[in-house]
Amino acid sequence: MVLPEWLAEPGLNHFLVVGAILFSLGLLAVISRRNIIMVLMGIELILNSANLNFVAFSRYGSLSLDGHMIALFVIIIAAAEAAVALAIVLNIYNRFGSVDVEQISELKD
Amino acid sequence: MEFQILGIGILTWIVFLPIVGMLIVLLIPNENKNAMRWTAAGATGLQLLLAVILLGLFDRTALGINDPGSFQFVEQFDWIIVEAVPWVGKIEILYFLGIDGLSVLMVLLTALISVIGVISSWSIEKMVKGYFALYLLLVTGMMGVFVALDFFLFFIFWEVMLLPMYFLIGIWGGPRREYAAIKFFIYTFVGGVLMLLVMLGLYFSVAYTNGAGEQVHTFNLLHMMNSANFVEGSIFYGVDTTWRYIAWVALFISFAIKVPLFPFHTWLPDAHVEAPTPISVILAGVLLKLGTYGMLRIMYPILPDGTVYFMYLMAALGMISIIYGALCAMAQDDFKKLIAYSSISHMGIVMLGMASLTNQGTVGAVLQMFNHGTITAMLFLIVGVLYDRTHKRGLYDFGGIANQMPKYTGIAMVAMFAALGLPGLSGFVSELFSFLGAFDSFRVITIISVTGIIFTAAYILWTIQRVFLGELGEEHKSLTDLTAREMLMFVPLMLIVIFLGVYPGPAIELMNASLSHLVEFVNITGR
Amino acid sequence: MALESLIQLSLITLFLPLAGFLLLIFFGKRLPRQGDWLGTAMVSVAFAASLFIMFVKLTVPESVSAGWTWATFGGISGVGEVTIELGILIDNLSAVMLVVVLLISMLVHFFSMGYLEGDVRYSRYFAYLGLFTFSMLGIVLTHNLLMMYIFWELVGLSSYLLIGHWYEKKSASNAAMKAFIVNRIGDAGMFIGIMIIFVHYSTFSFDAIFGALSAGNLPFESQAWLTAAGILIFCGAIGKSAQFPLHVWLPDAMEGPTPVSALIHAATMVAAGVFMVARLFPLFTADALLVIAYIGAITALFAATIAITQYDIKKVLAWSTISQLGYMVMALGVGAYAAGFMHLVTHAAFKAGLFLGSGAVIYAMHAALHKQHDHDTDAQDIRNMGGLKSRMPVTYWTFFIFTLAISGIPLTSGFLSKDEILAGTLAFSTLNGHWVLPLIAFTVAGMTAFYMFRLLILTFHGKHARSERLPLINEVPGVMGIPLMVLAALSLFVFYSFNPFGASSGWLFQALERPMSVVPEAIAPNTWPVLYEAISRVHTLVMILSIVIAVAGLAFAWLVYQKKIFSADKMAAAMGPLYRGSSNKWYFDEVYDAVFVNGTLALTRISNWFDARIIDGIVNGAGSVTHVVSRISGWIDNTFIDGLVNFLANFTGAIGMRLRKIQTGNIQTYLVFAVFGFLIITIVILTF
Amino acid sequence: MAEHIIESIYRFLPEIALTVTLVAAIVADLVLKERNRNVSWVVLAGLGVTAVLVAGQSGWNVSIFSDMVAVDPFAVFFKAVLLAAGLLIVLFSMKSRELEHNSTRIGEYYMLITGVIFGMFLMVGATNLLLMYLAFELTSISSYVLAGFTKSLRKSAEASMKYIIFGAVSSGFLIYGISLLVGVTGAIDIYGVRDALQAGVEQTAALYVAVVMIIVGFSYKITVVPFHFWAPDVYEGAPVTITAFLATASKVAGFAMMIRFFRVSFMDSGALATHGFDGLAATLPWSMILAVLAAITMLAANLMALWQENIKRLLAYSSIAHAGFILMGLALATDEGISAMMIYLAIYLFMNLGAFYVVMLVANQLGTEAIADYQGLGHRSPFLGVSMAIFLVALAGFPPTAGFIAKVYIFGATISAGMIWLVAIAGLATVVSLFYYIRVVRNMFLVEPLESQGPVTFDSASILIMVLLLIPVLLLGVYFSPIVAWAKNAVTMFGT
Repeated sequence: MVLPEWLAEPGLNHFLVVGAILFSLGLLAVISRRNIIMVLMGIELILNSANLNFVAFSRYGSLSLDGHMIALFVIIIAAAEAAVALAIVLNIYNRFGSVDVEQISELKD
Repeated sequence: MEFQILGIGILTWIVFLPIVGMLIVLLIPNENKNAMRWTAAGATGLQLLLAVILLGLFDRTALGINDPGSFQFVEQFDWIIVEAVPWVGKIEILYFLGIDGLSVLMVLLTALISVIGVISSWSIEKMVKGYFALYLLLVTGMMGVFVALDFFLFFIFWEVMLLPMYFLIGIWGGPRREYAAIKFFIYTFVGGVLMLLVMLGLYFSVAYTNGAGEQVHTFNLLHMMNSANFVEGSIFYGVDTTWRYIAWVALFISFAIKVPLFPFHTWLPDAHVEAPTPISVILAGVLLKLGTYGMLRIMYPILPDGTVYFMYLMAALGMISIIYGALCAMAQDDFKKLIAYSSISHMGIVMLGMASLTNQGTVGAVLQMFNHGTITAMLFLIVGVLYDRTHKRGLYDFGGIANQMPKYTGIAMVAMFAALGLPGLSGFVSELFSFLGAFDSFRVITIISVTGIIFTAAYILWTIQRVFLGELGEEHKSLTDLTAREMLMFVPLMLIVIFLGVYPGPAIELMNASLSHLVEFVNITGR
Repeated sequence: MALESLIQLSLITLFLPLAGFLLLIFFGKRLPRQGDWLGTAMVSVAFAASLFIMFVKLTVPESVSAGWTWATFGGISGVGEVTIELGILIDNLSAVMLVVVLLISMLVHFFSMGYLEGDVRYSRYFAYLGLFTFSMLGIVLTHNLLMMYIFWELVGLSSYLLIGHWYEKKSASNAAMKAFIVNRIGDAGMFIGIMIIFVHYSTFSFDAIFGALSAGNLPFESQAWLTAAGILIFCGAIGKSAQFPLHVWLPDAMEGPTPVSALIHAATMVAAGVFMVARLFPLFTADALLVIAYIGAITALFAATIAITQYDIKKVLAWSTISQLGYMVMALGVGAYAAGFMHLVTHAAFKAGLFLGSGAVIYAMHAALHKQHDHDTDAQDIRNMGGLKSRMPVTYWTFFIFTLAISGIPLTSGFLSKDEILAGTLAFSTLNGHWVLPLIAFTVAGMTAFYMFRLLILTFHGKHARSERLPLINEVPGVMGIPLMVLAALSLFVFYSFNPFGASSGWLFQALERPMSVVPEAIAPNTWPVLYEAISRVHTLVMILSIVIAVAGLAFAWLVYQKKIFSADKMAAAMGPLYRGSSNKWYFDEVYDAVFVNGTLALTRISNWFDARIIDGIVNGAGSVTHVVSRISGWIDNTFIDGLVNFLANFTGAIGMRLRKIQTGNIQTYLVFAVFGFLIITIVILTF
Repeated sequence: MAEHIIESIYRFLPEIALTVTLVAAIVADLVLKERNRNVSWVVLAGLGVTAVLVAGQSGWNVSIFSDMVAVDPFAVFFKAVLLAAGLLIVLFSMKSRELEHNSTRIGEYYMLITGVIFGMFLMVGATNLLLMYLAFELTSISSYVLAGFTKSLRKSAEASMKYIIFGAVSSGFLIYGISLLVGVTGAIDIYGVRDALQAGVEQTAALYVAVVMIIVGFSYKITVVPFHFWAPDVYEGAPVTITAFLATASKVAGFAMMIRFFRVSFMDSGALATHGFDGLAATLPWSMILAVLAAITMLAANLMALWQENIKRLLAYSSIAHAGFILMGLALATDEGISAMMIYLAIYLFMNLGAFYVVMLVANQLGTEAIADYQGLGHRSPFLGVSMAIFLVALAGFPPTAGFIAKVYIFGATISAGMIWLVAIAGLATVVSLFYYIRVVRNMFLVEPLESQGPVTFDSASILIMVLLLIPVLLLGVYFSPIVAWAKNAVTMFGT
């Protein structure tokens, strides 16, 4: 089969666009989802959109393997963050008996 | 002119003696109230003694103002020195004290009023330690402002006064003390911020070349007065530029708030009414003078162009303050409030006099600063005496006091008529010269202002009639005349008021040289 | 002897009364007899000295003066020096005035010993008399404007203190206040005048100013300013000498003790205005003098019209004083310098006498009423008197002489001076027109004679109002009687001129020759020779006229009140509105109260309101709008109420309140805001 | 290569010392009994050693681990400041009642604190974009846990939750921005970025987005409006000691990193302008962005602080406002401004810690954080009242306290850089700030205590710590040349 011209030869911009979309989706999730777990998922999306950029840049851009390396680190960080976050969520659940962001708003002006 | 005690200059002593007193007070155990009172009295008393010595050694012919050579009792040390780095020039802040004809009388006034304030604070029983500690801190602040010749130092002393005053009004004041205190605080703080900005602006605009040939930015007021020191391209460089006018206005407002000049005056009545007597005395006796002093010391010589450009504005505000203050005073039925408004009116005369940029006017103005200090201090003490005995301040609460308290009435009469500007008492002399000088520069404004003396007469005489004349009310049959302590506060002031009224020559001689020089300097560089 | 020693002597005369004042104020209570003798002695010695000074001075033509530096300005390099001096000037004018003041003062001191015996503040009273004498002498002796102004105010003070002597009475303290404030208005004008002079000449001394003027150096190079300065300075005189329109305080001043009225409000202080005009005569332009003349004329006339209908014995005298002062001022205005000043002197004598006499009467009435335990009857109302002649012969006969004198009957001092004034006015109008002036002058002369005799007759002649009271009334003691006799003697012509029909030949007239005007020809008044020539033309005519008119007035009073041929009441009724107006002093007080006093009060209220509401409530709009907000938070009410603080607190507070709303506590809202922040920045960057 | 490693390790000693301390803390927690005391002593000792080592680094200006970390005066200055903060926080913690309730887990508390400090050390030194991000995350993640340390409390739990979500998103922004930056410049350390910018960049739009996203990332750390929302809630919910730590140390570190990033890569190279690419590139207005953000921060934070009823919240807003004042210095893009920031940060550390310390003591004694409960405190415990008054007055910027000096220099720098409008706003903000600071003072002194409220007293140790804090606040107010001189010289960074 024949691919449309703009898809024929995938290049840096394609990846960047995908990354941007991922980022936006992640942000959207963080802002809109009421379940904290979902919010954390959104955060993962955001971080990985960055990873995608790094990898793309080192594939097409001037970066050598640095991009991949950075991506690895970021994934580790994301994992650590997720771990801590889940612990905290657990604690939240014990205190509030819910993981609904809306309800956890006792600290305010 | 040099004078040192234990190798420390006399001005440093004068400024920091109260701080020493404060520390001692803080060490005295709480129950030992008299010890604190005596400490405060001692500290301020010594201060007064030194001030008198200062007066004795003072050289009347020295010019001062913008001429480092002819300042007296100068103490100049490097305070903050930061050597230059590639991106910032050398930083220099001086510990620079000195007096000239402009400040010498103010120093004396401050010392005198401080002592008298302590004497009249004797009756204060609430939190004595805190009271005297703050009081002494306040005194240091005031004294410092009058002798500082480095803008940074000046500003520090200026702001140091603020908090003690806030607490002294806020804790020891009358029923609405909180409101009065915060109002005073906010007004003055706004002024302070304005001054700070101008100060920094000047700092970056002024740089002199020191011995080592390097360009040094400095807060030294005397360098700021030399237009040659303004760095080309800096914001306050040049003459009659917009920035310089803005700076002038900002400075003017920050000082006018302290004076207080219409329309920045509304904090004054409240502060006066609520403050305890000694603090009212300090407030009226010294604090208000800081405003006009600051103008003469800083605004006039550093921004002469602005001064000349805005002289009519100053005169007009002075005129309004005179008439308006007198009218408001007439409408009061609270004794203290009446005096507060009369202060506004009298400080208006100062403003008018100094706006004229003439010898007589300026001398009259500074003399009026001193006289208003003594006279109004007396007036507030007079109210205080009555308030201590009856806990009433309303003008209609009294009557016929004259028969009951003859000594008190006699002194009150002297003070009142001095405030009214009766010849033979000091008030007249300074008003006379302020008006004479002003008339030289502003015909109409002065003529309108002169009508103020009629209103003044009216409200003073009304007060006398309501309080002292007429039939004595039954409830006042038991009033006792002045005690020895109270006489002690009044007599010195009264003597000064009468002496300067009969023979102002010496006082005028003290400041004549400096002020003539200032006027000439402003007129030459400003036009 | 050397004239310079006169200076020392005059200083002594100046400071003796002051010493008296100080001693009495501090030790008065502890001295025997509360120290009245001390004050009196001081003044008597001073009087002796003053006599000496006068006699020495009159023998020599030139005047002597001395000055002492009071303050110095400038005088540093590049700045000129200005020196301000206080000093003494003794010429014939001041020498004569000196004697007049001290003489009356001394007599009043003696009289007061009797009159105020047992008063609550006896020693205080004598102290104040001393203060007054000192201040008055200051005005007389000064050689410069500043010192004159200083003492000008000081006499105001002592007058204030003495009028308010019985300050328990509201009316007394009110009168005192009124006097001071009304005077202050005049003084303000005077002060402005002085400023004009000083600012231009940088000196206060008369000689220096006159010198500069005669050299053609006008204030601000303009004749208008000169005239203005003259008139403004004259404002001081309008106040002090109770000239129209500032005359209102003098009648009220009668609240003071009668001897005080005699000294201050008849003989000396009120004459200070006249003295000042005489002192500054050279710098008045023709226009200024004309204004002065008219002010004097108006005052003289309407005061006389009021005097006619008064019933309070002191009020009648007060109004007649105003009228006579108007006379003097008018005389100076038309240039009859010597005449005007001479009238001051003679008037001082007989008007002081009249007041002391009335004082004696009131004293006697009081005593009688006291015996009757009658506290309602007004001891000063002449309707309660009559027939006192038999009981108080000394008082009557002296009073009679004074009345003759003031009415200008020949052989009295009054005739001499008044006749000269009339001649002066008439001569003036022959030269410059203005026929109104002599017309008024003659009318007033007639009216004076009428109302003075009305007073005399109603008080001393006829039957006493309450026959049982008459026997209780007794002649006053000698200490009060003698001063009356002395003054009576001084109201005779011989002391002023040996020719009973011509003052001009008398020593006083000679001594007071008119000084040369120093203003430029164009605006100068007509010179003395010219005026004198005109006077001598009309003199005889005037003399006859004046006698006729005086006698006419006298006779008319006699017919109305003694013989009762015409009924006073009928005439009053016939006059209708005129009568009411006159007896109500043409409603001046009412009008002033309505316009000025209430006006000022309203103004004060307005400005006070302005202060509280506008200035102190800048943008109260913001205040009220966010008032709700300040309710929500309790603290703001008791911390910031109004003013700039209020504005700041409420306004910023309100914003703060709104802003807090976004701190909802919901993390996702936060993130939304953050993301928006990010987007806005990015968009801005990418578009600009 | 080898000796480079050796040398690097030698240069890296302070950080190593910290790691050792961290481990020691864990061990001590396991073996020692009566933990709270002893563990804290161990940590204190460790920090002390680190301090000595840091002192030894003064004057160095090198880059180690092949341009990963710079050891230069700038870094040393901030390390010193951070250590001061760390030491004080540990001292606080020893006095804190809150923590005693969780004394079983106190070991991990100190461990985490040490960890955070370690992360901050990296932040101030890092020159490699990746390392920057790692350090950033290291501090953040440990802080999340610390914020929720008293996990039994609802507010504490909520605080940590909000903190981690907001923090994670912001770090997402940061890393995404970094990814773009890396992409457009092809460099992974700030020097490379600088060279690339000077050489010129084609995709300016991408560059702009990258810079803005990085700014967002930093802004969260230093609480710049509108990226500050987490701060008030977290500060209120977290234990006082941690709040103090976050409000001071982590802000200082954040600023340090931000300064280095902009100073090295953007500032002294008139970078984008030089090679005259299209107009956009010539005017990357990052300093204007920062100026505007600073202005907004100052105004908004001060206004919102007006109404606070909880003292910790109040101080939270005040610290946000101060971030605004400090940010002015960077917006000027002058070294003078940066030195002013450093002076401000050093002084701010002491006065803010002081205020928080008083809050902690009050919470210990009276168990309250409500401003209303402060009424009459000045009468009940003059020492405490006066100290608090001094700290607040310093925060408001009154002479003769150090706070005034801080303001003088930041205002001064702004004026000399000609940004009058900014300094005018700063002045206005200062006036507004007075209202809420003075309100606390008023409550303490102008309001009499109730009869029921007796005097409040403290043990000498607490007082000693207070004095420790008062001395710099007052002393630097009247004699500040040392700090100024130090700050001015410490602007030198490696590679500039």
